[in-house]
Amino acid sequence: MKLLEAKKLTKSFGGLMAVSKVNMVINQGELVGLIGPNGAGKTTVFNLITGMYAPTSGTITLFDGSHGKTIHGLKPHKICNAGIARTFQNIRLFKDLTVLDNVRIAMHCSVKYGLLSCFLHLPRYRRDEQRIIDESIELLKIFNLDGKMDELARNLPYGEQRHLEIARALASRPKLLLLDEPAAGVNPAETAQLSEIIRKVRRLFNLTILLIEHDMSLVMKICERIYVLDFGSVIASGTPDEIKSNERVITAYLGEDAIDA
Amino acid sequence: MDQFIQQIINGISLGSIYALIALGYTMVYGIIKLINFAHCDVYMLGAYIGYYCMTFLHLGVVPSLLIAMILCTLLGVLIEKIAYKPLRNATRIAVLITAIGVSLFLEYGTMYFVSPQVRTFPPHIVKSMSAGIKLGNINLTFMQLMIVSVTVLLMVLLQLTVKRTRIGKAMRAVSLDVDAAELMGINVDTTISFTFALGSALAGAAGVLVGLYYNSINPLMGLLPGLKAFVAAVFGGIGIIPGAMIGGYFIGMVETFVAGYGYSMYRDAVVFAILILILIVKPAGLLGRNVREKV
Amino acid sequence: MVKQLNKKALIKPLALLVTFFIVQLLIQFNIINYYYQDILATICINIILAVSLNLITGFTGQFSLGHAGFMSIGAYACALTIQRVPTVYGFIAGVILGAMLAAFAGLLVGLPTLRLKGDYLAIATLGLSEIIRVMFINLDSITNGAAGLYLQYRFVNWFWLFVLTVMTVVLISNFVKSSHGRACISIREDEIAAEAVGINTTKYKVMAFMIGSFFAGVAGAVYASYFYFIEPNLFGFSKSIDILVVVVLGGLGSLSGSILAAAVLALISSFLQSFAAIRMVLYAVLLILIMLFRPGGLMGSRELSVAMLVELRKEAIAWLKAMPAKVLSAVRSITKGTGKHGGDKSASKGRFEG
Amino acid sequence: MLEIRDLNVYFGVIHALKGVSLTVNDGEIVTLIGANGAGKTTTLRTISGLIKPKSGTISLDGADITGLPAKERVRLGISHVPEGRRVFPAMTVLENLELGAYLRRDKQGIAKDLNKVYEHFPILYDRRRQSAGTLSGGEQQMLAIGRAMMSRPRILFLDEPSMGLAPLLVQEIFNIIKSINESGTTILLVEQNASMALKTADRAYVLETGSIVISGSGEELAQSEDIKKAYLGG
Amino acid sequence: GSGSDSDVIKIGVNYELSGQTATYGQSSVYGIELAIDEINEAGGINGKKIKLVKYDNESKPDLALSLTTRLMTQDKVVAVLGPATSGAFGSTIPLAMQYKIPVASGSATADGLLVDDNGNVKEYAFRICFNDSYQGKAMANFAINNLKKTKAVIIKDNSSDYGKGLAESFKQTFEEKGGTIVAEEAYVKNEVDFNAILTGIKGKDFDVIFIPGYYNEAGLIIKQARAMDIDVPILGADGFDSPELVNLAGEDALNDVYFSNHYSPLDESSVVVDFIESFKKKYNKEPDAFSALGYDLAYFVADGIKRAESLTGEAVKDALEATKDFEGVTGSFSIDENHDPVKALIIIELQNGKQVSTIRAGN
Ligand SMILES: Nc1ncnc2c1ncn2[C@@H]1O[C@H](COP(=O)(O)OP(=O)(O)OP(=O)(O)O)[C@@H](O)[C@H]1O
Ligand SMILES: Nc1ncnc2c1ncn2[C@@H]1O[C@H](COP(=O)(O)OP(=O)(O)OP(=O)(O)O)[C@@H](O)[C@H]1O
Ligand SMILES: [Mg+2]
Ligand SMILES: [Mg+2]
Repeated sequence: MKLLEAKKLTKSFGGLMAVSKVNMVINQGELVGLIGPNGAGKTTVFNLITGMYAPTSGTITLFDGSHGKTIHGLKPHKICNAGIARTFQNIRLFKDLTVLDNVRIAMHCSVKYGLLSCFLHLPRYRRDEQRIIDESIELLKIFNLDGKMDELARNLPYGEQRHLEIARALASRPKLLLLDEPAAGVNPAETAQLSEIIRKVRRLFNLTILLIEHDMSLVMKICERIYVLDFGSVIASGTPDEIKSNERVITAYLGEDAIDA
Repeated sequence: MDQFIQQIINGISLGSIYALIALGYTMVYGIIKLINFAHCDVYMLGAYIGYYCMTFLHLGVVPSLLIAMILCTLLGVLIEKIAYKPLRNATRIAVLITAIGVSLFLEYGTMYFVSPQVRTFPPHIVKSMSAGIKLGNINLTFMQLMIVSVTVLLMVLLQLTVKRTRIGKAMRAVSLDVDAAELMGINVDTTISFTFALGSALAGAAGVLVGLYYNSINPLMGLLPGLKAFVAAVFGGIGIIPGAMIGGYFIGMVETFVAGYGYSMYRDAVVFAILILILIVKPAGLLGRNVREKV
Repeated sequence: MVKQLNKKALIKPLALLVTFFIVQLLIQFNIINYYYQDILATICINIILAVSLNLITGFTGQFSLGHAGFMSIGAYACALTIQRVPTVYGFIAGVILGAMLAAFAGLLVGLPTLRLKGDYLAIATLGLSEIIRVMFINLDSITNGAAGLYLQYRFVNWFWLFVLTVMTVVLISNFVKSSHGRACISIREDEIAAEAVGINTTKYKVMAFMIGSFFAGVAGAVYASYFYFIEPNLFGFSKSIDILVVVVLGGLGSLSGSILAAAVLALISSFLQSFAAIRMVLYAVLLILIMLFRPGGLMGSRELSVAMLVELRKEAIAWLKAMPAKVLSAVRSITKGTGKHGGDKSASKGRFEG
Repeated sequence: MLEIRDLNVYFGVIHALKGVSLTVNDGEIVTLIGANGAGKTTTLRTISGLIKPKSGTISLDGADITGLPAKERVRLGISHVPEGRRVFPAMTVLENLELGAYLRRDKQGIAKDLNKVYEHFPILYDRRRQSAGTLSGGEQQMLAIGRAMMSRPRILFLDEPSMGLAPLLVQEIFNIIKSINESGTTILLVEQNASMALKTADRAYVLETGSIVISGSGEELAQSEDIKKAYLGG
Repeated sequence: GSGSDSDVIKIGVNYELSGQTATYGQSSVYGIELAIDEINEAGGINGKKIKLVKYDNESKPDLALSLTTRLMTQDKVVAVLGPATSGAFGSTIPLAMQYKIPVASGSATADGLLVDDNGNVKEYAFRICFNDSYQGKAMANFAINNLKKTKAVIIKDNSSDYGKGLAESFKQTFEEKGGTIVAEEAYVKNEVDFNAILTGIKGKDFDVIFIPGYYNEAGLIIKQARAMDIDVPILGADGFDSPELVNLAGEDALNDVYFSNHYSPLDESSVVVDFIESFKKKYNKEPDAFSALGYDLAYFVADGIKRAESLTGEAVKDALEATKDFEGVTGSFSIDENHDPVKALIIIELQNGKQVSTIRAGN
């Protein structure tokens, strides 16, 4: 069952075709990898899907069952509320807020009370806030961050910041999660831990995941399907094994001796 | 027609004054992202220094101008060292409040010493400066010519400094990333001081010229043109040197035409209304590029 | 458990009530004499202004230089209402009307201008408040132009000051502690990330502007009724700056900071009256010194709490002990020109900013 | 060449470096590995003068440089590719590279080095007029390294140069590091990719919560079981 | 309250010493302090010296109000002088009524300032300057009757009630008498460039300019107008009265300039001559209208205190109300039932920067 489909997705910056005519399908429940050389346009694809950029041409459709809704060109918050959440290649936490607040903010769309309750702190406000706190803590537990609830995000070690960013993305209860290089700058031991976590949240939240990553040990281990971009176009797609042995991918991206990982 | 041409001349000379002050705002803003409220007070002090040179030391216009520029340069650097430098790591708005403090200090310090009364320059100097050309109904004074040419000249020089010279490159690097600039071997403190020195020298020159042109100075004389110049700088795209000039001329022109064609009571309102409309279309100012941060 | 909660919830209202009656008593016995009452009124009005601007600038991170403009709408609406209905009901109607009109102006301002950022927004708000001011000058038949409006009666007393100030603080504080408030805060922290986690940044910016303007309108209304006289030039650029100074001095994002700063500034100002000739110079020096030594404002972005007071005591003692060294090093850094104050210079910078 | 003795660094109450000592000899590649938050970046930033240590000494060629500001250290031949790349976003690629040579005056030498950088990273040549802020993550990383090369340093600090780079380029980067080293530049390398780093380096130090726990030659450490477990992912 | 127990009499001084209108406040205070020094040197009032309690209201009406409270309730003054501007002065009048202590201004000229909505005089408020309509009317009459001009341009100070008030009354009288207002332009305080406005009106058909405003800007307007060859007569009011006017405009420009004033330095009466002399001696400069009015204001109040039966606000008020034929620098006057001074107005003519004649004018 399709969850997201991009058709002829194109984005150019001035003369530069960062993404050109990309067709891509992500099915419900899949874990798909998106790889490619630096500057290939991976992050730009994410930015197009999440509404950070409007595509130059092409469409993006998000499916809810059989019902499809085009989402390209919508504002990012609308897309988030439609069920797509992301992390950033350069971590973008609310650095000066606490870990708990980072997650609570992302729970915003599930809030049920209105302005009146908020100004007067009516019982409804109290109930809902309590729920938000409880749910946030639950979420943080998954990432072992519940002990650091009141830390400022900036004071977390780098790896935990990556984790917190994923937790924050999950707080908006997405159907589709986009992860942009979650293992960058994380050492191999922690990368292994990360792949565990990705698997776990996928199971727990019934998630579909699209993942950008240069660390092949992670990509090849957990992705079910992989798209490879080069110069803005899809040059290959298929299972990890197919990709590993694809000549074009090897010359453009992997290199001869990187596959042993 | 005559009237129209005259109004253009009026607009250009008024605009030059805004531009001259705006250049200083934009320089300092460009490097440390600070709206240096004290800038318009350095301008005011420049005017007073010029005044005292001419009135009590009986110096001519040029030496007075030079002295004012030198003293203002020192003052600008001093202000930076005392009031802004310790706040390098503080939020921008904290520095802004400090700048307001410095501005109040200069205004009221000056007022305490020289009283709030207006001062005028010695009549013989004023007279010699207000000579001009008359073409039919159109008036053009040497002062106006001088202010316009000084403004354009300084703009070009500044732009060249920033774009072409080593120190200019250093200024831009510092403005983007202090640490990285230091790693390139750039002396960050010197670079910032240099920027303040440059901006303040400009303010000093502007103070003397404008003071002479209108022949009226007082301790609060910086407020009004300071505000307008600041608006001009933002309008052109703050931090961009040609932007400051275009902004200055724009505001000067709009003011002149609104006032000149019978709406002087609504002048400021019209200026701001146009400004807002333009900002809505070009949110980063006329020359500013509205780059959405890449994520 | 439930009982405990209730007890806790009761402490604040009780404290407020007690404060109210103590001050009322002090006024009755003329210990808080008329002059102090005037200062009290100034403080209360400044608190309302600062707290409401803090919502816009401190919490939502939108740099506004036009708060006085919204204040003036409240002031004029209230004054004109009172002139027509010179009773306390007229006053109440004036406050409500003023606040609503100001909020409406906030909406009008917000919608088109909020896509501007930082200093561009500041200029736009400054411009709008100037436009409002020029309108008041030129709408001669209604506003009496530059000559301003005089009121004969004063309806604001300690009761109203207290009620309106507390109302403002409580409502805004409740707001920022809610999910909507957190949405505003997230915009301040990182607008792109806020959008990405599903927050309609435009909506919340406009909301912050409207709420902030609403209370600025309240402050204006109270001002008009307390001080008998308003004129357009009262609400110019420098008034907006004055309000901003209170907010930053108290600490961006700290409501108790705004309250504290409003009080401190009023007291300083009244104390300095004994030095009429150089008071503004002294005021300026104080402002600079406070910012140099507490660049985050008096309270940073924290709120006052009992725990904090204890901490503050400790901090104060440590600070006092460290004071001589600090002054020395500050002096040295100024004279010698080493830019560093120990530690990491880029402490406020992101890890991966490229 | 570079000698660090007993360095202690604090961030407020956090004791980030607890008596770190290390040496880098002329012509060597030395690597510093360790878990996230161990203090690797802090060590580099302290040596290049961006952070003031509480105590300890740093000396270059036997001369004490502990109190010197960062810009002076650049003059002495230290160059630092900072974590997070820190390119100047609103400047073009070319301007960034030129700034790398800020202290140099030899026009020809600069031009030659510029060509060398473009040879190593052809994509930078293609993007030379693009503003650095809009480069992709990997492109920025290349630019940061290129910029550091432009100062023709005697000793180069690299903070996680392989981060965010495509696998092909990771290999390439390490080759480039080697070739820079072979052309006479001493290198101090911080890496998460410990296996590659240990392969490339002559000597290595392992940092754990602010202290050096192990040191030895690159090969030695690559064989060590403890290291394998902790840093090589198995 | 009163300060009768001690051997000093306290008078409050509540002026604009900083902020936008600091010039007016400071000038006024110069005059006040000179007068009080003289009075004290001459032995004070009934053997008691006068002590001034001076505060700066920063040109802010709210601060002016709270300082008045402070002066009246804490410092226990018998009267408060100032503020200089109508707005700030007006905001302190309710307090005067409340605490029954008189306030008096030398320069708050707004019409209707001293009467309430029902037309009753506010008993505790006084002023010794003309109100705006008096001067505006006088100048309009002068333009039509003496100069025979019928087409006027008004360039008014739009940031002060003074400019607005004068402009309004001038316009009304001028039009009533058959003149037309060709254009009404505006500027704000501290502006220096009037070329646009002047170029704009230059193309119009008019024969006189009225500038309701202060010398700071008026001087520059005159200068710039003359430089543009606009040589119609220029009229103004007492805001023109300052030695700075000639410096700002330049002698050559000050031709055919007429303004209404309280007194003329040409006046040879000893009060005026002595005042100018001692002012120059003390401050090393020439006085302007604000200083002269401040000087008179201090004497006026001191005179009231002297005649008062006791040192209470109420008694001082009664004495001030009863002022008759007070001889001041700014003319001799009595206080009328609306607490306005009844005094003659003169119109001064400037040619080549010099005062060449004075014309007595009534309405
Ligand atoms: N806002 C922009 N303006 C101009 N060019 C851009 C912009 N955003 C991206 N680009 C260019 O588009 C290309 C694709 O960038 P993108 O960030 O998508 O690469 P990527 O595949 O994520 O690479 P990496 O793995 O290095 O992060 C790059 O060459 C980049 O320079
Ligand atoms: N500016 C700072 N303020 C406070 N603490 C800091 C600061 N910079 C670093 N730290 C702390 O110092 C410790 C060492 O950080 P450092 O960045 O040097 O680690 P690292 O080894 O480079 O880690 P990584 O692999 O994540 O880059 C960490 O605990 C970090 O949280
Ligand atoms: Mg990317
Ligand atoms: Mg690091």
